[in-house]
Amino acid sequence: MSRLETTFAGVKFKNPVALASGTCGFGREMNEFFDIEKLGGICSKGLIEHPHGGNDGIRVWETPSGMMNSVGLENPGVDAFIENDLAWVNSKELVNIVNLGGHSIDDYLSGVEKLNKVNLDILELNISCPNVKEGGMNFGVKTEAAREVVKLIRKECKHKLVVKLSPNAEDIVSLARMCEEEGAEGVSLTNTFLGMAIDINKRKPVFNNGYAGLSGPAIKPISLRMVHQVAHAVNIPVMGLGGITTWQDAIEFIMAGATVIQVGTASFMKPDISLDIINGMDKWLADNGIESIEEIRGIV
Amino acid sequence: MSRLETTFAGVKFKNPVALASGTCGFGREMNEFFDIEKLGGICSKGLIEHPHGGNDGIRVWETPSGMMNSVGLENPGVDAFIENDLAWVNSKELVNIVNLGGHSIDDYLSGVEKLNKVNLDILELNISCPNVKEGGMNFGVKTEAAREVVKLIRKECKHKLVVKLSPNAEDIVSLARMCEEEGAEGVSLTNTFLGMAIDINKRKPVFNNGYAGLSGPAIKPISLRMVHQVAHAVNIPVMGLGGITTWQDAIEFIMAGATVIQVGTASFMKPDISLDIINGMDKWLADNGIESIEEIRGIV
Amino acid sequence: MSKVISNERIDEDFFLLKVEDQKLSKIGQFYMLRAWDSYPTLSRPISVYDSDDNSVSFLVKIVGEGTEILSELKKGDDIEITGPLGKGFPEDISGKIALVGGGVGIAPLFKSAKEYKNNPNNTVDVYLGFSGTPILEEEYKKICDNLIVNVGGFITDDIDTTKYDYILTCGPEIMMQVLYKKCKEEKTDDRLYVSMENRMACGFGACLVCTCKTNHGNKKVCKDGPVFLANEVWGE
Amino acid sequence: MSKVISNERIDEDFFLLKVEDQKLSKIGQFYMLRAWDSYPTLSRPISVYDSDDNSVSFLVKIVGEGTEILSELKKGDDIEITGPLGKGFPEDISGKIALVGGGVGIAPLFKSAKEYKNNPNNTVDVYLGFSGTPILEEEYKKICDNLIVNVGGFITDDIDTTKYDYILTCGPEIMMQVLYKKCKEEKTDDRLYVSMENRMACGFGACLVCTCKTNHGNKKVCKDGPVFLANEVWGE
Ligand SMILES: Cc1cc2nc3c(=O)[nH]c(=O)nc-3n(C[C@H](O)[C@H](O)[C@H](O)COP(=O)(O)OP(=O)(O)OC[C@H]3O[C@@H](n4cnc5c(N)ncnc54)[C@H](O)[C@@H]3O)c2cc1C
Ligand SMILES: Cc1cc2nc3c(=O)[nH]c(=O)nc-3n(C[C@H](O)[C@H](O)[C@H](O)COP(=O)(O)OP(=O)(O)OC[C@H]3O[C@@H](n4cnc5c(N)ncnc54)[C@H](O)[C@@H]3O)c2cc1C
Ligand SMILES: Cc1cc2nc3c(=O)[nH]c(=O)nc-3n(C[C@H](O)[C@H](O)[C@H](O)COP(=O)(O)O)c2cc1C
Ligand SMILES: Cc1cc2nc3c(=O)[nH]c(=O)nc-3n(C[C@H](O)[C@H](O)[C@H](O)COP(=O)(O)O)c2cc1C
Ligand code: FES
Ligand code: FES
Repeated sequence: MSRLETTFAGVKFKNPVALASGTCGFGREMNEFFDIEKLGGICSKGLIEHPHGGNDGIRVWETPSGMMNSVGLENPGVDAFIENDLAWVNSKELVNIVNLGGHSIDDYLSGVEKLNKVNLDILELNISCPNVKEGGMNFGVKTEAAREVVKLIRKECKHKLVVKLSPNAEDIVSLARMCEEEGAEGVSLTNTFLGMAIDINKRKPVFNNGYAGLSGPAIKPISLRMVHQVAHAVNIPVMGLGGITTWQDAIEFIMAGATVIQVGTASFMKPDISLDIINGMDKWLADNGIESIEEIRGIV
Repeated sequence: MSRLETTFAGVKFKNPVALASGTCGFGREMNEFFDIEKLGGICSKGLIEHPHGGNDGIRVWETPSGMMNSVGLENPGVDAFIENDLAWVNSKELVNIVNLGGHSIDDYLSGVEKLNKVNLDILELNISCPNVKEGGMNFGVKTEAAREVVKLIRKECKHKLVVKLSPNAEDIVSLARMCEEEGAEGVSLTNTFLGMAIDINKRKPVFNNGYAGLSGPAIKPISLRMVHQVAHAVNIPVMGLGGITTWQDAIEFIMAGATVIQVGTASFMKPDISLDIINGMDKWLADNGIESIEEIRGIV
Repeated sequence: MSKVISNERIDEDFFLLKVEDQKLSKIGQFYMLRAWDSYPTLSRPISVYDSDDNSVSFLVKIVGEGTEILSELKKGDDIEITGPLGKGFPEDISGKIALVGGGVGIAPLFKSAKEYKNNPNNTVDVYLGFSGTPILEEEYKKICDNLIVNVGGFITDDIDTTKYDYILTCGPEIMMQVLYKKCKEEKTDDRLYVSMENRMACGFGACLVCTCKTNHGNKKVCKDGPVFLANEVWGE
Repeated sequence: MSKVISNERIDEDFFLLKVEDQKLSKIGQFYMLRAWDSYPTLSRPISVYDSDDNSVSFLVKIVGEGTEILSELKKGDDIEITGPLGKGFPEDISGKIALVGGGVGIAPLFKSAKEYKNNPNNTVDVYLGFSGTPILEEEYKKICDNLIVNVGGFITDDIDTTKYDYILTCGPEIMMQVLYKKCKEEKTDDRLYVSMENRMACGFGACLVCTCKTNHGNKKVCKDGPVFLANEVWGE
């Protein structure tokens, strides 16, 4: 399968397919369905420094060709992750991407500090969590507010740093450029789109939080456009995601400029759909006489 | 049907359902399928001052629960519209909303000048057209750039003015506030989302323009969220649209704060789907003992 | 991909779907069902109604888009069934067992009753509550010691919880909570197991959308449940 | 909503779908077909293959999601058919008429040939080109004076365009353009009519996504076409 091999910020991926944060736990459950070593990489559920119970009320709502989630970063905390799961993931032959969130700069900093002491391949910084101090506005919406976080984390973090961008950002291209300027090794996009659903009989939002994050095939055209914009604006590599469901989708993201793609919601359709994507890409490359996936990266 | 009656910026709608610009021509074709006087209103295809042939290449692409279009404001020009269609629409008992676009401030101004001389109920100003002079960046992306257009048009335009907002705006709430400040009688949202599709075999974007506008059920959760945000931030009335397909969707938009809703892509599923929406809303109000649609507007 | 063996319409609302499957499921477990490509997005969690060496059956109520598609499946059609999933009812119990179901919540009780009856020392009473026309009465009668059916009222009124060593329930949350209250009053809440329902995405513990608060912290209904001790969920 | 009368599979790729319908269609018109609720988003444009007082038939090639769903319809199933739509082949023509079809583009030629043959003064020759196994040869033979079939080659090689007063074509754009070039050479391009294909959303002239440039300006394939004079589309 060497034609699928690729390198992202110096990290070798046996193939450019990773599972997206929050959709595959820490990999163990997925591994019951298929050998996760067949994957290029895996992103952990978003961690916060301390354990967090997540949101109350309904957490998932199906939408046309998509779903909204309001998990609210439920997670066992960085310590528990290090204690219970990290060694297991590291023992697997795939790129171990750890996704870190936070509700405040302190959250991020203490998370990074702890993760600095352990081995992992890439730290994916999720700057789309609502900033409790600033009234719930995401860190990742305004470029200059985000710069503060990225600058600090970049300084502290001894791992390769990929910043995960929110499609709700005011200007995702300037956000990506900022990440490059601040020395991030890469960016990943998109996170979920802020959406809403209303229960008309209860006359209330479906989600306690009012809004929730939209993912799945519905958003693919927009995510693909953003990946294309960003990949053509920065020189650091891009992980592309958002609605990828088929190997054709994956090829589109690569052609748009992504080096690695992530599969999220689609795994809920079929736990091992990422293997179908890997196999489909490989066959297409072979059928088209393309020797390395890198040949088609960004050609559109 | 009086429980569906509503008033938008002083204009009476027999029901809060209008057809969205660009999805119903100037009403004639629709009228072959059903009596358009059953509608609350109709928005014309986006006009530009002078005739325009629109974009080359593929203009429509189906996506999961949506579609992308790249019509590129093909239109016969304001004069031809006034000569051939305006009287016919005005002769119909429904709110006549004329949608005006432009590639430059001059386009907008001369369009408004011509429309000032005729009768119509509401002028819907589409500020999402690419601004040719500014390298294709939409007028509607940055609040301060948009202010310039809205201010000028508001001064010139003798009709009620509704500004149609783009979901690709950096900050749709500040954009809507600006419209209120500048004296617009209302806002409508959302226009289409900028999306992309790639033909992997041709290794080219599907659309000659690269990107195109995504509409349909896929975007509904995001459009609904934006309508909710905007309706709670301004005191002028809001027309809500984006993926509305069922009467339940329409009620959601009303509860989120829309006074009038528009049906776009859904009409391609069934030309008279707007009548199903009107009837469904009316029945639901009756079944729930709600005497006027205005009782539930903005209650979420 | 599995094949549909049969799909029998019971009445306007319910159908029994039998699918080829060799996997062994435990009582109270469920599968994620999917008989479509990418739309609708999510698969549907459905309990095991019955199973044998070569098949698994589901009792399904039509409530929306997904169950509607499932209801139209015909013999030989393809269906994706992911499972069995979750932690079901306790297995090695013996004594007097009551199974209390409401509406389509009766589904997981069928195979459960059969299995409990495999132990000759057990007595198994089944209580079924329906708001509309009752279904499958004959079938349930055959596999238990006593069948009590309530139509239009509260099945929870019909049970003396003190008579049982184990009480297992599945149905609308409101029904299960009434039963819990009754057990509290009759001091039998320690022996009540509830099968919880929650919206799911993955169904196998990877996404955390199905969380249920318990007094041992957050639990995943799909992985740690759907069956919990009632006291764990509703107790102080 | 209409009902499916029958759905006959011709081979792996093609099927003939017959639907209840009382509307009168003109030759070369099409319908927008939809046998699903809101997914996929768009309806599918399909030409009238044949029709009578109570039905309309479609010859369809399976190419993707929509035609796949249509292929699975069974007698009695519901289908939404919007139409007839568009401006078809010229109706009141007489003389020597050639109908040239390629692939599934043969569909609109069937009813057209039949109708032209209703005028006893007409001679109607049908040319069909297939890349794979030919279909419906017997059927087409019955309704025309001469049937010429080409498999694997270029059907355009088989026609002497100077023999005809009218030449009507439907098929892959490349085939139609080759035919146009030939007509130009043989100075018969003034009598060539082409049925254009384009992606559609509304199908009835309201959305402008199906525009085709002609030398009379932009035309809507769905409303002003699908049939145009070849010179209008490709002429200078
Ligand atoms: C562990 C478990 C076991 C179940 N066992 C059965 C069973 O044996 N028989 C049966 O008929 N039903 C069962 N259900 C309920 C069944 O999953 C829902 O009725 C079904 O998902 C509805 O799908 P739909 O597309 O028809 O409805 P829609 O309302 O269109 O579904 C929209 C979305 O909401 C979800 N949803 C809707 N209702 C429920 C619900 N009550 N519980 C969970 N998710 C829901 C759907 O899964 C889907 O994601 C069970 C649910 C769970 C959690
Ligand atoms: C006026 C007209 C008449 C036609 N008559 C026939 C006929 O009689 N029999 C027949 O088999 N086919 C006919 N076609 C082609 C037919 O519409 C497409 O094959 C069909 O829409 C493909 O749908 P799908 O979902 O199977 O494919 P997909 O590729 O999944 O479709 C995706 C989208 O692209 C559109 N699309 C894909 N291919 C075409 C195409 N070739 N032309 C237009 N839109 C396309 C679909 O409508 C849909 O919106 C006709 C097309 C037109 C414009
Ligand atoms: C249930 C769920 C939980 C998620 N949790 C996280 C998370 O903890 N951290 C994060 O960065 N992204 C999270 N995401 C976002 C996904 O990683 C991904 O960016 C998004 O879903 C878009 O991709 P998709 O359409 O392929 O799912 C979550 C998504 C879902 C559906
Ligand atoms: C084919 C097509 C053409 C459109 N043309 C216009 C236009 O000319 N002016 C405009 O303001 N919006 C135009 N729109 C946007 C729609 O009016 C509407 O804002 C958008 O499609 C979202 O609504 P929907 O999801 O209900 O379609 C067009 C949309 C489509 C699909
Ligand atoms: S449904 Fe994903 S964890 Fe339970
Ligand atoms: S498809 Fe809408 S105008 Fe032709």
